[in-house]
Amino acid sequence: MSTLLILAPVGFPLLAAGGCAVFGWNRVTAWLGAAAAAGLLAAAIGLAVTGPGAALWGLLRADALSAYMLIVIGVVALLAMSASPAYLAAELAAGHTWPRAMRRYGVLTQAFVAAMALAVLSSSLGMLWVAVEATTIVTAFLVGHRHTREATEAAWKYVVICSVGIALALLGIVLVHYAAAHVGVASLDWTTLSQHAGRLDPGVMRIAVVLLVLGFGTKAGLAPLHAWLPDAHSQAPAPVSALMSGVLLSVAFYAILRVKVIADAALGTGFTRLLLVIVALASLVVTALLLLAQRDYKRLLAYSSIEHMGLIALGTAIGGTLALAAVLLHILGHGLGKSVLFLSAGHLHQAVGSSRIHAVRGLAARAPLLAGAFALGLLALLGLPPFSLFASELGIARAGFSAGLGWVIAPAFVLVLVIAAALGRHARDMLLGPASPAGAIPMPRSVAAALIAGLAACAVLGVTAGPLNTLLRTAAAIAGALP
Amino acid sequence: MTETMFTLPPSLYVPLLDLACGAFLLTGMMVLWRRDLAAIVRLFALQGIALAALIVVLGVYEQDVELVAVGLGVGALRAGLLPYLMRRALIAGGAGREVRPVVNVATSLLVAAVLAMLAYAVAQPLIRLSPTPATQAVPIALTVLLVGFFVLVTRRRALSQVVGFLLMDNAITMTAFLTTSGVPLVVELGISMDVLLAVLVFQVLTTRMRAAFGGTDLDELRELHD
Amino acid sequence: MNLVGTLFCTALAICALSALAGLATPTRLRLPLAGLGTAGAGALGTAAGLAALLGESWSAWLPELLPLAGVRLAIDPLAGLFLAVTGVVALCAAIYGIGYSRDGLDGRVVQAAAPLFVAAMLLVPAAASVSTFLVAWELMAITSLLLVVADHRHRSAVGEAGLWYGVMTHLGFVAILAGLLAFAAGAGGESFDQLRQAELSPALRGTVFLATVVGFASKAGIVPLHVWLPRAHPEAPSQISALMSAAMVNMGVYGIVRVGLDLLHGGPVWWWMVVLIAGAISALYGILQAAVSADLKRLLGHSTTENMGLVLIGVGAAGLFAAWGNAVLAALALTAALLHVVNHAGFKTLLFLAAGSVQRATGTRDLDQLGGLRTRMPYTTGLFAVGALCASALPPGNAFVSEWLLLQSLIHALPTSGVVGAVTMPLAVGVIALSAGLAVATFVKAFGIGFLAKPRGPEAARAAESPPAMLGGMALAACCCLVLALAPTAILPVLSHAVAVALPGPGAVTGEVSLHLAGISSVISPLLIAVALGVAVAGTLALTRVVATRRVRRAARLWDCGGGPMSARMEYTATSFAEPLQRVFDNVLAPESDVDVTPVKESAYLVESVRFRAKVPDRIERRLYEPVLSVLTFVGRGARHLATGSVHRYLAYGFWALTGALIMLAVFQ
Amino acid sequence: MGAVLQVVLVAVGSPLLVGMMRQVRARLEGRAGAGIGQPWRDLRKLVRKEPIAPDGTGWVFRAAPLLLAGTVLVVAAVVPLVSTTSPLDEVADLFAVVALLALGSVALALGALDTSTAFGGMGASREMIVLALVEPTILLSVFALSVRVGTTNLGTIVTSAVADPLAVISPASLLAAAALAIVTIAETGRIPVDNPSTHLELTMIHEAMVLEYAGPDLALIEWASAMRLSVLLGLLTSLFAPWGIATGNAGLLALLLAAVVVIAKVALLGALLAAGEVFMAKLRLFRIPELLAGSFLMALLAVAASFFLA
Repeated sequence: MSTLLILAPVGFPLLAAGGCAVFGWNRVTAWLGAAAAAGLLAAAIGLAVTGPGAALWGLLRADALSAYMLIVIGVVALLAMSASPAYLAAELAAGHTWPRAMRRYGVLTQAFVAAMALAVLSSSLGMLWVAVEATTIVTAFLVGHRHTREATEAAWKYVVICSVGIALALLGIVLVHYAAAHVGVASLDWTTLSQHAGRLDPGVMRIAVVLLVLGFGTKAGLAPLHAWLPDAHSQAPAPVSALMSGVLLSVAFYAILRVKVIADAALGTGFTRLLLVIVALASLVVTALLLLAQRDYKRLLAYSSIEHMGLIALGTAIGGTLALAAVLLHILGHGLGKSVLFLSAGHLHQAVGSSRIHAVRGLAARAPLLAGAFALGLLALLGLPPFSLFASELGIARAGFSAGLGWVIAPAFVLVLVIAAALGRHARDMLLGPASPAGAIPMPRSVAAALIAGLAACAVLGVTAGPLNTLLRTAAAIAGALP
Repeated sequence: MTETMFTLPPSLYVPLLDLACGAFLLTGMMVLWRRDLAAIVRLFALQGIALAALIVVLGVYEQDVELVAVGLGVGALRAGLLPYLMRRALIAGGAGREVRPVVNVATSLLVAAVLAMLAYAVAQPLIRLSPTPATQAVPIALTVLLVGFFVLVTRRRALSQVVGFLLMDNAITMTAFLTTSGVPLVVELGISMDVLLAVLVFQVLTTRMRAAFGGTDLDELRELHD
Repeated sequence: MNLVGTLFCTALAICALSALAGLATPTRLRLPLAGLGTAGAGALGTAAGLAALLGESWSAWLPELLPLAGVRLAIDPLAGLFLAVTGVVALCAAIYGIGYSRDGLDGRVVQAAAPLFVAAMLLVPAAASVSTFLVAWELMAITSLLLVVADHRHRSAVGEAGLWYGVMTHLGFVAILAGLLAFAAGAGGESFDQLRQAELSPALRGTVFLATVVGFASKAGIVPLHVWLPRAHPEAPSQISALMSAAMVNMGVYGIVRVGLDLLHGGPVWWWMVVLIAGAISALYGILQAAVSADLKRLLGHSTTENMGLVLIGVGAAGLFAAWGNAVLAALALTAALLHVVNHAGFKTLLFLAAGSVQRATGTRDLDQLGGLRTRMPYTTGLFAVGALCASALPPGNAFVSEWLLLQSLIHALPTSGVVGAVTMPLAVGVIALSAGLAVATFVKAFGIGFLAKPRGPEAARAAESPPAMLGGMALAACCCLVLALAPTAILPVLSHAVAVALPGPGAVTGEVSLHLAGISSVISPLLIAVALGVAVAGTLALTRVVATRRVRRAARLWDCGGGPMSARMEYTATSFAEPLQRVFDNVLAPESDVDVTPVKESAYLVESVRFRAKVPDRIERRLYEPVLSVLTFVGRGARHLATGSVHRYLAYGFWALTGALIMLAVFQ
Repeated sequence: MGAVLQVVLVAVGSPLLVGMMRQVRARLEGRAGAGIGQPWRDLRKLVRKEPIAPDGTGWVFRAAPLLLAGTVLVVAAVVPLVSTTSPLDEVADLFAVVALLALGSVALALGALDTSTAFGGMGASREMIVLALVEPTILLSVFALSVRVGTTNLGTIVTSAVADPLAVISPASLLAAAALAIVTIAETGRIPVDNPSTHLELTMIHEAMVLEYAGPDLALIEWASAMRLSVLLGLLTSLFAPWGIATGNAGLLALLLAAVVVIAKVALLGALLAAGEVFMAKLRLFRIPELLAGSFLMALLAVAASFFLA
């Protein structure tokens, strides 16, 4: 049972991918992705309920943290995949895509989801690396889906920068392996490593941690190797952007969470904390600077992802159960909010034909539902109640002040304020004002349902986490465990 | 089974190791120097051979058949398949030259010297942990890693960037073998697969780039900006 | 759950239901359902607040809500006071809103957000932990933001106002967050009970106080954080303006009292000097801006800044007296401040609602275009007059009573307060006096120009009286004002319970008809003043009736200097009314004028037309905010060079970061 | 008892005071003058005229004179002129008195605005500015006077001045007296702030406001203005020269004596004021703030003196 549950999150998407590969993209297979995501979610919930387990000779292992990440993947994938059929239909109608590309889209998105599921289920650092690199390769073609100059450019930058980053992480893994081998543990398995983490050589581990944080940080969209993100997210098809921004970044960050457990045991909490604080503040500064005079709403959303990964890194730097629970909640909240925003931005882009901010005026009067989703999504991302990002940011801030990191939290929140002001200004320009003569923007029911469901879930989570509370605490305990 | 292996005496092992490492470093540095893309690909292939030789020497010294086999596999991939793929891309696009790198060749070489010093300084803790002839060569791997990164930052042609990336990858593989005789096999396989796929992706993208931009000068890729 | 709890929870539940009704019911049902629901919630909130003021307290702990923190509620008399005020304002505004929203404001967002806004404002004083407080605070901010931008389709200023409001309120939130979380971290727990028992270092206490004061002051519209207020309050729909200006700004005062006096148990002299000086500057600056403003609702917004400034003078004085050990005077000053909060809530509700009626009837808020509403909107005119009387702090208005109490506390502090007090108190009295004088001028202008005389524009000439629901809401507010004005003794004893939460001790004001102060022999009876005034006026009327033999009034032409009938263009406007004042204070206000002379083509000496534009800009905005904004814009433009599109540059970031990190590692091994 | 006497005294005496002041002025200017009783004769004439309702005016216009007179009457009843005890002791607060007088000004200003003429607006605007600028001086003077007594109740302040006559010549008291004197001039519309006998639009304040009033309305306003003048002068004398005022439960004789004394004091002060006006020109409107700022400074110094020199 446990084995099946662990295999299912990887298996369902792969089956769906196979389905798409065999039958092409049609009215039935278009919904395979959503079905697979639902299956994944169900399996993830099952894993969360049944507790830890392992499969495939210990290559895959699920604990509360993996289960939680699987839930995040499942939820966001469900949202993104339910909006996919309508999105692709509109693209097809506009001549931006063609049947072969749609089939490829179907296969690749599912492979993408499978790779992410594999990443959070893998029991070792090496497997995790392989899975994360696999996501890069798969998504490269999704980013370049439209075959335009911009799409190709974005894909190239994405692959080059992420490959470099991930290569640095690989070197870090090699060094961890070296340090581990030296104390007689020739393995990259999480549990084994963390059991022996206290004895790992600090000199080697320091270099390794720097490389791992930089490397996985690249894929997680953290500064300084963040620059691929706005390009890739603005060029990918909206559902893919939602998946990339909503979960891919977090999955990459999941690696840092795992690494931190080992690093803290080997080096004490100070080193990783300092490193993550620097990276987090740098990300926030970059976001604040580039959002001030932003001209493109998709890039705006992408930079906002950098901001949130910065906040997540900040929370991780603080450490402790409260901060890590907040980080995990933030990951889910951000996934929901950001996918809603990318889906609505994609819809908007299809309707307006431009992703320039000044091309959109008076949206609230023109398309209330779309504008409402966009506005509420932005409010959620600005960390306002009732959305769950408020609770998580508050948790991070509380934990930060309790840990004596008030001097970091305060400037971070000032930067968040600048970001909020910039986002507010752009949102004002786009949403408010008299209706433009261009007329209403119709919205397919499936997209509307996805948007509303995402926002509602985010809001409900902000009011009460309900049964997720225990899972959050257990997962946070795993991520913050000290031997 | 082990007794049937040919044993390598330390007097021979260390010079051989150093030779392979030296070749590895030299080819890496030469990439910075040469402008002809075809030559760069050749240099990369040579480096692949040096890497394979290094692994084989290690394997023979440690009397590990598996390691020797891995070494041969690595050689096949990095000196055979990958250069082949690149050469095909090169032929498809017509041979080209790295006309005007972002940082010129002379400066690049000086930077490489500085990077070598840095790599040496950084690698000290690694050597200190277990001072063997193999680990003492780790600074070379790190130098090549940094040089590879530098190539990525300063070279304008798509192919040069691919080579830069692969230099980094070679350096990492070398580090892995120098320090612990490689990561677990499953992982090693996965890594090789990924590298291969990455190169294929690069190749596809290069083709598309050529179609869209009429060339592979990465400076043309400036449409997405703030 | 006791009475307070039941009432409070029912009020919240009704708010939620009203929001649901606003969201889900068809347009025709939406207004009455959501409006009556909100009104009911307001009434229940008032009842809960009054019950709490009378001594019944309630608390609750709901760990399941708000992930990672839980919700902790507690209602004590201090919270009860603010609940009651919010409740009454909500009641009046909601009833008014049923009539007011019919024209274009019956959308789902407005009707659903308004009850939630009320609920959030009820939650803020009831919050008893840092997280709960912050969540309630932000809920209040976001719901009000949605309401401020409700009218964005018609006026571009609305979006601008919303942006200013959003950013400034977020700034305040960050300050409060930092202050309270530092407090909680120092105290080792985040419930208010734990904070009360915390023992912190003086430096941390000072930081906490300063940070929270900045945040709360921004909500209260205190200079120099006031810039959002005169934009957002006027641009919001009028019942929302009333809610914001009469209820929401109070939360800033509540925060300062709760944190500074209750949780931190008061502090050194410099804390309260900061509060007092900020209050004094706001009072003066606010009323000066109001005095020269020609926009009716903007004028009221500036007046809110003034009144909050007066309240902060009281709060600051209370803190000072407490720091000097004069508990009796401290209680008196705080009583005066809180009474002024209540009074201000009363008349500002009334004034904003009446201004809304004018805007609805005429489509303009520009006093220079108004006038002559006395005959067209008699009830609104009368109600506005009541509000204006109260706001100008003249007897028999309600603000007179609270300002009297405030002045008493300041004047009688002198003998005991040392040199600092000897310097501060006279200046504070001078500030209060000048702002009171200017308030008189301001409201004479607002009422005299806006409602009396003849219409100055075609819109004002077409005005018609508001529907009954609106009049009802206003009348209710006016009744509250009158009760407060004539019988402040009815609420002063219960007010002392609220004061005792912050400054334990006996009540400072006693008496049934007249106000007797503890330790001071001054005494006053607002009711008696009103009665005496009534008798005197009646007597005079009787006298004229007796003496004057000819009773029938003859209609006559106005004195036009023989130049033909007067036209509306000859009337004094609000701008001209305020012009002398503007001249007197031109060093402070720095008015700008701009004359364009267009000469005739043939000769440069013959003038074809002259265009004159005068404007009184907000100087603080110009000197403080505009430079920051232009720097930010400049930085934002410059920062685009970070993302030029060059993949080499992007990789170089990583390369330098890596080499930098490696160098660091090599250096600090 | 005392209160009734005061009200009667003020109501009957004020036009006479005005007449007396005009007579003093006339004599000093070398004219014969109309006699002390002239204001009363004017009032009688006005009362007999037909009331007028100018075009477009309404209840505010009609109520303003009544309210003006009402406020002055209340003030006349509570300020200590003849006696320090008042049945309306809860109203006899300095702040309340000041506010009541301000209420009267406001009523008149609103009445003026209601006429919709430019004159009315102009007068109201100027009146309000003077009022706003006068307010700080008054309250600070009150502050200075009440510090030593510990209350703002007028009766108590005056009683304590009677008990301690030397306190009156303290620096604080003198400065406060000077400040209040200027304020009184401003509040009652005398030279150099306003000229009660001008009808030049560039200069007038009070007269501009009452331009549309006629008949009984005008009579009421003139009467109230006169009462305002005498009440303020009386208050000034009671505060700074309280000799002879009846304190406590004084008998009828004492009250009558006190009435005679107060009439004498007010008449003297009025004569001084009138004499001063002869030798002074009216200030430009925009120089008035300077005068009032000066008085504010004096009041502030009075407060400071009462603390630092106490």
